[in-house]
Parts: sequence; C-alpha cells; structure tokens
Amino acid sequence: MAESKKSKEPRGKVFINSELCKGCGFCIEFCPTNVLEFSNTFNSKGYHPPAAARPENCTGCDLCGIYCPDFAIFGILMKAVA
Amino acid sequence: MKADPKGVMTGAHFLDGDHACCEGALAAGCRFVAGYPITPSTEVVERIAARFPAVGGMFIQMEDEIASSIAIQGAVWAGAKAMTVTSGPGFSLMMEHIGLAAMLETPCVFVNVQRGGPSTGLPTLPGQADMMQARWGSHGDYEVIAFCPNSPQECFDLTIEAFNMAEIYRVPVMLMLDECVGHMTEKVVIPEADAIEIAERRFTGAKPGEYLPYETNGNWVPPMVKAGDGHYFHMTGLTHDERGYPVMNAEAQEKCVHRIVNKIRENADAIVRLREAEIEDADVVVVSYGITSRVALKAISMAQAEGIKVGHMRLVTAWPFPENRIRRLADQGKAFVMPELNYGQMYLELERVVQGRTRSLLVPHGGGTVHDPEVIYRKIKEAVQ
Amino acid sequence: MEPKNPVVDYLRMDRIPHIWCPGCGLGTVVNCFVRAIKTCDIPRDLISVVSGIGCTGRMAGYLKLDSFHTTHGRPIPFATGLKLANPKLKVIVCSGDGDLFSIGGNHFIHAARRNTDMTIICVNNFTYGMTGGQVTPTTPIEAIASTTPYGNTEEPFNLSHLAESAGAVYVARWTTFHVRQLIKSIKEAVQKSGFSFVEIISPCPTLYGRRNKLGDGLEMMRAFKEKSTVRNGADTREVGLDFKGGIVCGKFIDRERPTYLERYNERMTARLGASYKPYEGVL
Amino acid sequence: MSATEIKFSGFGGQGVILAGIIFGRAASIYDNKFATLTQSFGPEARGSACSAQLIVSEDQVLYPYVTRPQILMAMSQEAFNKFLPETTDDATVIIEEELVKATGLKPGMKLYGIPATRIAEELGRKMILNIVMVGFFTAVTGLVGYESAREAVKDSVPQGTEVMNLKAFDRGYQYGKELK
Repeated sequence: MAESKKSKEPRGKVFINSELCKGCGFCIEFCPTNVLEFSNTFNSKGYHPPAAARPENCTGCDLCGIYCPDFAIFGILMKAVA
Repeated sequence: MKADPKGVMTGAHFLDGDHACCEGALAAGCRFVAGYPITPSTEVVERIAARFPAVGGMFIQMEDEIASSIAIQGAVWAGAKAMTVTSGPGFSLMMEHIGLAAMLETPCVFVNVQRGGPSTGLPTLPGQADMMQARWGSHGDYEVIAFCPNSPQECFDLTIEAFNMAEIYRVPVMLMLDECVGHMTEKVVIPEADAIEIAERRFTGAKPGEYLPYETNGNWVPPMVKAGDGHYFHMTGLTHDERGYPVMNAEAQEKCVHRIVNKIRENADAIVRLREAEIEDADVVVVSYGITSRVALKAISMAQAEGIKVGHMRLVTAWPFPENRIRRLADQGKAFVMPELNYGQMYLELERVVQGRTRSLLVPHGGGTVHDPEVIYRKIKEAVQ
Repeated sequence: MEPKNPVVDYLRMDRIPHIWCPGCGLGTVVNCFVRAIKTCDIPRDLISVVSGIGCTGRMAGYLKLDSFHTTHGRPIPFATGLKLANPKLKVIVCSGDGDLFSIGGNHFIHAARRNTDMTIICVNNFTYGMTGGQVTPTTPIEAIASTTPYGNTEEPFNLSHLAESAGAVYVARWTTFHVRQLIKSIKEAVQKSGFSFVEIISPCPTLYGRRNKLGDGLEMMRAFKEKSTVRNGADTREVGLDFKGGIVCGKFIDRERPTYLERYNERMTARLGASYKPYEGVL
Repeated sequence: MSATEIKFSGFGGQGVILAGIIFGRAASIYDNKFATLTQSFGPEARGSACSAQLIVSEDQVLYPYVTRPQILMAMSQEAFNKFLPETTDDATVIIEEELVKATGLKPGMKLYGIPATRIAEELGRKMILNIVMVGFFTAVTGLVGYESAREAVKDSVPQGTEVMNLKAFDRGYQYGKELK
C-alpha cells in the first residue's frame, strides 16, 4: 500500500452523540491529530458539542472516546466501520 | 428443606448459650460469620472459628463491628447464609448496617448477647436494655424480627428459627440473648439433621436481563439473586425502584418504606411466637422474655401458692410485639406485670397496647443480675389489689 | 449499521446521562475501567463492583455488572464478605478519597494487611464533591474547602505510601489525563492476585477547582498533563502531593505475597491434615 | 426443695470450671436431671478465688444463680474463706485437705477432705487434681451416679487423656467411699 494514498483516506472516524455532551472540551484538547472543534450549535442543555472539523485527520485512535466523561463521542478505525 | 448433616452435631450436649447459638447457626446452614470479639458474646465466634473449617464455612475476625455487620451482607449477596455476633457497644456500632440490611432486604442474622449498659457498662453481667435499640436503632422506618431465647436449648432452636425467618421475610433478624443465657450451661439436645427444617433462599427463575430485584408481583417479598449469575443487578442503600435504581422522590420512598414495614406488620401473626401458661383463668398476666421469664415463673409459683390467679406470657419473639394477643387479654380485664432487666422498654409497648384499660405494672431492674423473684411476686400482689 | 460506543454494553444506559458535573473526571475513569475489564481474561459475570457513598460511589450504579452501592466508607468490608463467600468472584471497589480514607480508612489498611484478593480504585479529587466540597484526608495543605475556608492545615495522606506500608501488592497512581496508562494499570491490578490499589487523580472543577482557582475541568486536566512526571518504581515515600505541586505517576509497587485465602488454606491444611478440604467458597 | 445448689471453687488453673462442667454434664446428660451451670467471667474471674456454680434439680431451674450453696467444694484457702459464709448451715464442705485449713464450720456442716494434689502428683500429673476432686465429690455426695460421672469425665477431657483421667477419677472416688 502506497504511503501517499494512506494520507488521503482517513484511517478513522468519530461518532458524536451531541445530546450527551456537557461541553467539557476534553476530546478537542486531547485529540492527537486535531480533528475536533466546538460546533456552533447548542444541544438541548445549552452546551456546544464537538464537531469533526478535520475528519480527514482522524486515525480512529478513540482517545476522544476514552477521555469523554459523558460517553458522547468515540472514534473507530475505518476498517471497523466497513 | 432439611438441614445439612455436616453441620449438625446430633446428640445431647452440655453447652452454654453462646456455644449452642454457634451450633444452631451451623445447623441452620450458616457458613459465613464475620465478627469482632466482645464480651459476653465472644464464645460464639470462638466456637465458630474452631468448627467452621471442617464444614466448609468461613469465619473472619474483622477489624471492628461496623466491618463485620456489612461483611456478612456481602457474603449474603454472594449466596451465603451469614450472621454476625456482638454485644452492647458493638451492637451500637452495627446500627447503620441493620438499616442497610432492611433497605436491601438482605436476609441475615445479628446476634446480640446483651450486657449491662449504657456505654461499656457491665461487660460480664446481664442486661436486657438493648430491646428498643434492636427495633429502632437504625435511622429511618423499617421493621425487624427479634427472638429472645431463655435457655441454651433455645439458643440452639431459635438461631435456626432466626435464619429461617430471615430467609422467608428477607429481613435482618435479631437474636437477643442476655449474658446470663449466653453464659449459662445446660443440656442441649440437637436432633438429627433430617428433623431440622431449614428455609431455603428463594432465588428468581427469571433469566438474566429479565430480573428486576424489587419486583414483587403482588407479594411482600421478592425473590433474590446472587453475584456471579449474570444478572448484572444493582443494589443501593438509596431509595430505589423495582430495578434497584436510586429514585429520589416521595413516591418511590412511600413504595419502599410501605413494603419493608408492612411485610412484617401484615405477617405479624405468623411471625410472633409466644409461650403461655395458665392465662385463661388468670387475673394477672406476667409478661417477660429471656432469662427474666424463668425468674418470673418462680415468682408466679410463689403467688399461685397463695391462691392468686396468675398466668405467664413469654415473648419468644419480642419483635414484632404481640399486639393483638395483648389487646385481647386487656379487653378481658387482665392486669399485667412486666419484669425486665431495664427501666422499661418492652413495657412501653405493653402500655401502648393496653392503653390504660387495665393495670400494667413495670418491674424495672438496672441489670447486672436477675430480678429477685420476691420483688416480682410483690408486684403481682400489687396488681391484684 | 451505526457503530456503537465500545463502553455502552457495560453501562446501564437507562441511567445515562449520569449525575456528574461537566468536566468531572469520573466519566473518564468509567471509560478506562470498562476498557480495562473488557480486555481482562475474566468472565464478565464474575466481576462485581462495590462502591461507597459520594460522587465516585455512584460508579457502581452506572456499570452494568453485579454492583453494590453500600454505606459510607464501608465498600471494602462488604467486598470482603462478597469475595470470601465466593472466591471465584473478581471484586473491585471503586470509591472516593473521603469514603475510602477518612471514614473507611481502617478497613483499607486491614484489607491490605490481610492481602484480601480485591482491587481498590480510588478516585482522588481531594474533596467531598457530592456534599459540597469539604476537606478530606487527601486535601493538600493550603487548599480551600468548605470546612477549611482559610485553607487546610492538616497533613494529607500519601495514599501510595499508605497502601504499600499496609501490605498492598500492587500500587499505581495516574491522573485522568493518563488514560492509556490508567487502562493498563487497572487491567494489571484486576488481574493481580491479592490486594491491589490504583489511585486516580481526577478533577472536581465544581467544588475543588473553582474554590481553589484551578480553573474548569479542562484547565485542571492541562495542569495534570504539565505537572506530572512518570516514575515507575518510585519510592512511595517520595510521591506525596502538595497544593499545585508536581504529581508523580507510575506503577510504584508490584510484588508477591500470599493472599488471605492462600495463607488460610495453607495453614488449615498444615494443621488439620488431609481431611481438610481447601476452602473455595461456601456454595 | 428438690434443687441442690453447689459451688465449685479454687484458684485459676486448678480446673475448677471443668469440675463444675463435668458434674453438670453427669447430672443432666447421664442422670437426666436438670442442671444449670453459671460462672464468673472477666476481671473478677481472673482473681485468685474462681468459682463455678451448679444447680441440680428434678425440675427446670428457674432462678439461675446459686445463692446459698448446700455443697461447697474448695480447692484453695482463699476460696474456702470467701465462699464458706454463703453456704447453708448444714452444708457439705469438700476440701483439698492439704491446701485448705477448714476453720469456722458450723455444727451442722459435714466436712470431707482429700489430698487431691498429692494423689494427682502420684498419678503423674498435678493438673488432674480436679478430676480426683470430682471422683471424691461423686462418692461423698451421691448426687450423681458413679457411671454417669465417669462418662461425663470421658466426654470432658482432651482426647488421649481419658485413661489417666479415669484413673484419677477412680482414685478420688475410692478415697471418698472409704471415708464414708
């Protein structure tokens, strides 16, 4: 597999349950590839949930999922999605 | 179900009440005891420590009574029949966990060999002054069952009964010895294992995922599970719903309390054990329990020798209190005399039920020894005047 | 099919969202806990979680395992009964610093002394969160709590040293920032035979962070990242914590001692001979 | 009154309580009487005068404590001095005669003495003096049968020591029979 091709195809994907989010920002802060940012929208409790601003960077490492105290986000490897 | 012969020391023995209590627990199928030594209950756990390894039981001396009183509940939720053993000061330390047992509906047995109090009091001498504590000691509303043996033989018999009641009603059961009965040595006859009736734990038939810990289906007492069976059940000392989940509101509280109180109150007639003698013709009924009931009999015979019509009611169970029976006797105009080794505890119950309709006299005693029968006898005479 | 969060099968989802505040580290601990036990070689049915009272005490209630929310300070003796009645169970106590080391301190040292086979996970946020932020036995000197409004003056416990001294066979400390290491440590602790102890420094932004001007949960997490150093095998006498100082993390102790039951069975066999059947539980 | 109140006394280490237990066991298990044994516990029981109290009766014992012993067994001077005043005027007093000087007896009392410690020593173990006393006690009181008391001794002593203890019992018993 060529290196160049790998960098184009995202290796992972994040899934976000906005309603569970309490906006702590852990996932955004500790994402090693800087995938996430606070979104502009509010959830029903008035928090800004994260959004995948740079989804192509996601490696599916799931650190966001491990850090998230509210079980509102997780990341998985693309091959697991397929 | 019959007792497991492994734990039954069939035969006639010369045992003290504490040792007989240990043998009762073994016969009842108790295989987990956690305790902390305290006079005058220590002989119970000493014998258990010696006897348990041979029958596959586990005794652990915990760091204190608080630990003991909750370790047994851990053991019960792992499937064991369990008890703890203590005396006055240790019983005070256990109160919070009597409440936990009431709330989780953990079937377990608390043995209290009563000594003189308050505080360190009289470690080696008898008292009966923990009777109200046994009933009301933990915070909140709940009910318990309490037995009061008056001989080593009954220490054996009623320990088995205590375990059976604990299982039937899923309730903490108090076994209220007193130092005199605990340390008194007499003949104890232990029957063959298959002559001993044991109440088995009622486990749910529900499959994992379907079981709701506090779903009663109209019964007072829901079935149980044990850890490790795949139910992933939750237990909390907080007010909880059928699922066992915490719910913080008045409605859930009402449901919870209503049941843990009324499963005992509504079944009181089936639970209450009394021994009565010559009650029907009596003008006076002496109500007593534990060692005092024996001394009372001596006083009664003194009074009867003078032609006084006096009967005896012994509370084998002090809790629930035999309200209905006492009320009927009060309606018949009988007077009551109640000696106890305290300054009026069960007597408050008697007064509450009699409601001043007939005479009811307390024979108080600070503890440290038993009543002089003469004193009870004089009170009986006073009651008929 | 939409993929599932890998922890939800282990959570009582009918109770989520939980009661913990935004930026609280407890949810992160739950994530690490679930990931650790999922990779352990222990059947799920045999895992029991026991908690005391307080914010961490609620952990048992969110985990879809046999779980017990007991009384304040007493999860360890409850766990002792559970474990000894059925030694096949893997018993894990999850509770807070106040619960385990103030009211429950005596039970901790005795269970460690006996080397009862169980894992203690202490979420240390330096405060009683649920009741409004009172001082605990781990609150650093100077730190403000609702009951030390002018700053704490009592020396806090060094939990790792306490655990080692009392006899724990496994002692590790991480913060909620160190999630990967934490998962590994929980797994090791749970698989270890004997009394194992994992301390997790966790943010309580609402009642400890705000009162001590340490910022919100995220700022506290950043501080954990900046101020912590990993020193596996560090002398536990030297890992005590002070207010705003450095945090030494790592696996400090990993040693072998016979467990309570191993010693028990060995002694009974030696004394009672072949007629003694080694104790394997009351059932 | 069908009840007999007995006090077994001596100093700690003489096996006073066991003597009471053996006698109670003989009466209740083997003679089918009612027997209730109580004893002092705690600090007061660790002093030099220790005692066991036994009531033997044809009916259930209601009042559990001994108030006026009709029989006093004393294996030490201090116990004798302490407990003699409690006894009835016609009490039977049984002593270890080399350890107790029996003074102050009332005219109606019966005194029986045995050198139990010396006999126990001759048998090879000083600590079985209590069993010698039990044998003697059985013979002079006649309160329980010879066989019953022997069986009770067998039940009550450590396994492997039965032969020696029964020998001690028999020596005490014979000594008593000859005295009677």
